[in-house]
Amino acid sequence: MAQLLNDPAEAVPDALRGMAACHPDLHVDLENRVVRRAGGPRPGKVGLVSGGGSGHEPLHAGFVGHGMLDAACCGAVFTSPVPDQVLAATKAVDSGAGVLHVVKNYTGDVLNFRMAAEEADEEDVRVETVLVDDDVAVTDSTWTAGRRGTGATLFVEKVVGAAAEEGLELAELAALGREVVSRSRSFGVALTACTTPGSDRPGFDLAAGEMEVGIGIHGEPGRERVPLAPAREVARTSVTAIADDMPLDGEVLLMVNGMGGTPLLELYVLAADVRAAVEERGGRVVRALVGNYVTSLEMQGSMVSVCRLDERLTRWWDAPVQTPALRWGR
Amino acid sequence: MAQLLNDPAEAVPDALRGMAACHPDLHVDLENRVVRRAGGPRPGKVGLVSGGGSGHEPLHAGFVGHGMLDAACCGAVFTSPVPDQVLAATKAVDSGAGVLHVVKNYTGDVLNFRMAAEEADEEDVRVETVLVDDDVAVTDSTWTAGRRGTGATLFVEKVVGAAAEEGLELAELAALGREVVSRSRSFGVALTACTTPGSDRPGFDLAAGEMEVGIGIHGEPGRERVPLAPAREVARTSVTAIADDMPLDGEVLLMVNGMGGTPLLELYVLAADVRAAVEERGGRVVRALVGNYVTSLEMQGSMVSVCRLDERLTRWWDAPVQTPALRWGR
Amino acid sequence: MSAVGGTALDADAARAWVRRFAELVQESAVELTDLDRPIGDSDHGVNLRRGAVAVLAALDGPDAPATAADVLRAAGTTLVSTVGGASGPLYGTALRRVGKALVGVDAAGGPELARALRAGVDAVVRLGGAEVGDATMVDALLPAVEALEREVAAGTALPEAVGAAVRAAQEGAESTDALVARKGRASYLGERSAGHRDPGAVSSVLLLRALADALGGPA
Amino acid sequence: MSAVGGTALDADAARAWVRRFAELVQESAVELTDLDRPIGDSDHGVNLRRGAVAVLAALDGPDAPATAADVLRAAGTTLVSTVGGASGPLYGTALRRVGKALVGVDAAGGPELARALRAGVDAVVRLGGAEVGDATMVDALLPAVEALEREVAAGTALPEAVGAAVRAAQEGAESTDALVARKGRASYLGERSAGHRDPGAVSSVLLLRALADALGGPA
Ligand SMILES: Nc1ncnc2c1ncn2[C@@H]1O[C@H](COP(=O)(O)OP(=O)(O)O)[C@@H](O)[C@H]1O
Ligand SMILES: Nc1ncnc2c1ncn2[C@@H]1O[C@H](COP(=O)(O)OP(=O)(O)O)[C@@H](O)[C@H]1O
Ligand SMILES: [Mg+2]
Ligand SMILES: [Mg+2]
Ligand SMILES: [Mg+2]
Ligand SMILES: [Mg+2]
Repeated sequence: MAQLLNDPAEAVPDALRGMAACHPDLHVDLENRVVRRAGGPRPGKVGLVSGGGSGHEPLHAGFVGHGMLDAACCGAVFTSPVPDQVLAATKAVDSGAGVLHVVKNYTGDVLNFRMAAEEADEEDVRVETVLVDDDVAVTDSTWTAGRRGTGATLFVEKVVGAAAEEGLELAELAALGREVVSRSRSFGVALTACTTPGSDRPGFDLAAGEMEVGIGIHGEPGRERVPLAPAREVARTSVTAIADDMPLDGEVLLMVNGMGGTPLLELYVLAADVRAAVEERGGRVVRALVGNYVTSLEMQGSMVSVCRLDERLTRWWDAPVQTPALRWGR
Repeated sequence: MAQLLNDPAEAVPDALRGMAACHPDLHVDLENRVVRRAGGPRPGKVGLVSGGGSGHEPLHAGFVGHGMLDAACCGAVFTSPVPDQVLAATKAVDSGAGVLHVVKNYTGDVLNFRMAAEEADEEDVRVETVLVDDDVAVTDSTWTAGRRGTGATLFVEKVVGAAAEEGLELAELAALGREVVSRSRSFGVALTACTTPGSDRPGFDLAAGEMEVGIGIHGEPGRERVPLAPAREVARTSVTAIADDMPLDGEVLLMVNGMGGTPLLELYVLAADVRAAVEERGGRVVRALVGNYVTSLEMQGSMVSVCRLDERLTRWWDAPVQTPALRWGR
Repeated sequence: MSAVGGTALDADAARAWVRRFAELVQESAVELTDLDRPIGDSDHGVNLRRGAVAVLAALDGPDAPATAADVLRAAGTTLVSTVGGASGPLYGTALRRVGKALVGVDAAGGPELARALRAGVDAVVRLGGAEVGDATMVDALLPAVEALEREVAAGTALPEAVGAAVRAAQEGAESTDALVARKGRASYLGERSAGHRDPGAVSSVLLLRALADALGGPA
Repeated sequence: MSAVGGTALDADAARAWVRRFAELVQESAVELTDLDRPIGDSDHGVNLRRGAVAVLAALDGPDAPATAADVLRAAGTTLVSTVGGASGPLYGTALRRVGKALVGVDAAGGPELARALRAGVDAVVRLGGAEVGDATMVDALLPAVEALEREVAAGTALPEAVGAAVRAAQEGAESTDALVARKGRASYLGERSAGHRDPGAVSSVLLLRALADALGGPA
C-alpha cells in the first residue's frame, strides 16, 4: 500500500498534470479531466473517444495521439467518467464527421457514455458506440451485466484509430470496432491485489502461494482462488479459457499484458508459454505485444488477450501510431 | 514474493525464450544469453554492446534494435554477465568498425566486460568502453567503487545508438558516450523491496510508512531509511540531490522512471512535481520520458534521471529508434 | 422549515430529504465502500460521498432551486455530474425523474409522492435492466415503492407509509445477502457473489430513510 | 589419492582443494547469500554455487586437467565463465594465477605454494583495487597469504602453515564487521555498511579452509 502520491483524493488530477508536463503532443483539460491531441480535430476525420475509470494506465490517456484516440476521459480511480466529461471530449473532437465512443462493458461506463451520447445527439453531434466485452472469465448471458471490457480495448483503439486516420466513416468504424471485439478474447489472473488511493487496504487478501483467476481490471477478486501455479499453467489456463470460447486457428495478435506490478522478466517468461499454448491450439502468433498496458494500479498478475487477425486488421495494427504508450511507424 | 515463473533458476533463459517468441526483429542466442538484432552487423557501423544483470528489464535487451543497441548480454538476475557472453556478443556485432561497450559502473560489470574486451583485443576486435556512473546517491571518490550506473544508461544507449547509425567512428562514439555520462545524473527511492527469483525473502524489510532513499537498481537498501514522503517531497529530494551535483540550468531531458512495480498513475503524479522542481532550479524540460525503463524486478519506487542536452544530443535523442521498449520515428 | 408534521413533501421537505441523504451517505461512506470491496471495486461509498458533497453545495448559494421539483432535479443532475460509476446515473436519473413527476406540485401528498417515487424507480429499472432478485439497488427500491403505494392506497398517513417503505427497503437489502448477483460488478464473481449484501441496496435504504427523516418533522 | 600427509600440493591435492572449496561453497551458499542481503544484492552464495557446480563438472570427464597447474587454471577459467558478478573474475583470475605460478611444479612445497598464493592474491588486488580495510575479500586473503609466507619462512610444516593462514583469513573476515566498506556494493551504503561481515571475505575463508582440508590428508 506504499504509494507515491500527494493527496490520494487528487491522484487523478495530479497525474493529469504530470501528463501535461511530459507530453507536449497532448492537451490536458484539467477541468473536465480529458486528455486530447494538442492539434484538435482534423477536418473530415471521425473523432475517437474512450475513457473509463483511472488506475488502468496507460489505458486510456496513454493511447491518445495520431493513429489511436482523439480524446480520453479520465474518471476517478476504477470509476467511470461522468457524462459531462464524455460530452466535453466528444464535442471537442468532433470535426463534423461524428464521434465514435469506445466503451468497456461495465454498467457505469455504459450508462455514463450513453447519457453523454444522448446529450451529444441533442447538440447535433453524431455518436456511435462500440462496446468492448472480451473477458471470457465471465459467462455471457442476456440476464447479466455481460462480459467485462478488458485487454481487447487496446486492440479496438489501435485498429479503429488507424482506420479513422485513413478516413473511414463513422458507421464503418463502428462496424470495424465491433468486428475487432468479436474477434478478441481475454483472460486474467492476479498474484497480488491492489489498493485504491485513499483506501486503507487492498481489494482482497491473498495468502502467499495463492492466486485469483478470472479477474477483471478493477482490483476485484476473480472467479476462483487457487494455489499459485507456474507460468506454464497460467498460460494454459488462460489460453484454454479463451480457446474454449473462440477457435484459435489462423493468424493471431497476442498481448501478454501485465496488471501493473508484474516485472517484464516474468511477462516474458509467461509470453513464451502463452505463445506455445496458442500454437498448440492451432493459432499462429504473427504479432505480439508484451508489457503493462491495461492495468489495475500496482496489482501483480497477467492478462492474456488474443485477436484473430485478417489482412485488414493486420494492416491497421501495423499502421503508424504516436501516443505516449504505443508508438511505432512515425 | 508472488512470481509468475516456472523454475526460478531458469527465469532468465525462460524470459529470453519469451523475447524470441515475441520479437521477430531480434535474434536470441540462448546458449550465450545474448539478444541481438536479427539482421546482423551493418558493414561500417560500430557495434554497440551493453548488458548486465537481469531483473532491470526492459534494460538492456529491450533496447536492442535500430538506433540503439546491437546486442545485450543478459547475466543472472542482478549478476553481471560473464566474459564469454560479452565476447560472443562483441564478435557477433563487429563489422570491422569496432565495438563500443556500454557498462554500468559496478565492480562485477567492469571486471567481466574488461576481461571480454581484452580477449576481443586478442582476436583483433577493437573495443572501447563507456562507463556509466550517474547515481548521485553515492559519494564519488577514487578510494571507493565509485558511483553506480543507473538511469542514464538509457540515455547513453539511445544517444550513442543514434550516432552510431549515422556512422560516427568508435573513438567518437566513446567520447560521445562519456559526454552523455558527464551530463547525466540520477537519484532513486524505494517504497518496497524486491525478491530475487529463488530467494525466499526480499532484499530488505520496509515497515508500512517507510521508504529507502538513495537506492540503486539491484534491490539493495539505499543510503537512508526515512518516513514515506509525499510525491512532492520525493521529487524535491531527488532533484536537490541531482542539482547539488550538477547545475540544472539550460535544456534538459528528464526521465521519471519506475522501479518496476510502481503504477504509471503514480509516476505521472511524481513527474509533475519533478518537472516543477527541475524548473525551480533553472532547468528547462524539453524532453521527458515517464515509465518503467530501468527497474529492479517488482520493486515499487522511482528514479529521476536528468541529462543536460545540447543541440546534438537532442537531435540524437529524437532520432528514430526501433526496439521493444523504446520506439519512435519508424 | 418543513411542512407541518410531514403531511406532504414541499420544497423544504425535499431539501431536507436531499440533505439528509447526503448526511447519511457521508456517515456510511466507509461502510458502503467496505461492502463494495469483496464483490465490487471498493468505491461505492467514495462515489456517493463525492456526490453528497456536490449536492450539498448545489442546494445552497444564489441559484439554489426553489421548488421540490427543482430541488430533486438539481440533486439528480448533480449526482449524474459528479458520482460516475453505475450508481451515479442510476441515482441521479432517479432523482431527476422524481423531480420531474413533482413539477407543478407545491406539496406532494401520499399519492403524488408514491407516483413520483415510482417514476424514479422505474427509471432505475429501465436504465439498468435489473429485476428484483438480481442483487442490486432494485432489490431495495422496488419493494419500497410498492410498500409506499400499498400504504398510501390503504389511507395510511404519510410518515407511517414512508416508514413502511423504509422497512421494505431494508428487508430487500437484506435479501441480497443470499443472492447470486446477475447485474453490476458482483455478477462477475458468479457463485462467489452470494453471501454478501449489495452496497447499492444498502445506500438505497439510506435514500428512503432520509425521506422518512425529512417527513418525520423539521430536520 | 593425495600426496602423503600434506607435505606438498600435487595434482591430486589441487583437485581435492578445488573439490573441497566447491563443497564448502555449496554448504554455505545460503549463508553467503544472506550475508550479501543487507549490504549487497543477495547473490554471492548463488553466484559461487553456480560456479562450484561447473567446477566439479570440469574436474571430471575426458579432458579433466592432469597437473596441479592445470587443475587450478581450469577451475579458475570455469569460475570466470560461470560466476559473473565481482566474485567471478576475482576468484577465477586468482585461481588461474595460482595455477600459472605452479606450471612445471609437480608437487608444490611451502615456498612454491606461498609464492603461488601470493600471485593469486596479487591478482585480486590488482583487478579490484581494494586494500586491507576496504571490507572485501582482500581483508581475508591478504592476511592469509602473509601468514603463510611467514610460517613457511619460519620453517613450519605445510599443514600447520596453512592452518595459520586459515586463522588469519578468519580474523580478517571478522575484522570486516566493524568496517565502513570502500569497495564492492557495500560501499554504496556508506556508513550503513558498518556492522556487517563481508560475504566475499567469508567465502575466502572457505577457500583457505578447503586448502587446509586438502593438505590435511586424503579428502
Ligand atoms: N444494472 C444495474 N441496475 C441497478 N443497479 C445496479 C446495476 N448495476 C449496478 N447497480 C448498483 O450499483 C451499485 C454499485 O455502485 P458503484 O460502486 O458506485 O458503481 P460501480 O459498480 O460502477 O463501481 C451496486 O451495488 C448495485 O446496487
Ligand atoms: N573491488 C573489489 N576488490 C576485492 N573484492 C571485491 C571487490 N568488489 C567486491 N568484492 C568482493 O566480492 C564480493 C561480492 O561478490 P558477489 O556478490 O558474488 O558479486 P556482486 O557484488 O557483483 O553481486 C564482496 O563481498 C567482496 O568481498
Ligand atoms: Mg467503480
Ligand atoms: Mg550481483
Ligand atoms: Mg463500485
Ligand atoms: Mg552480490
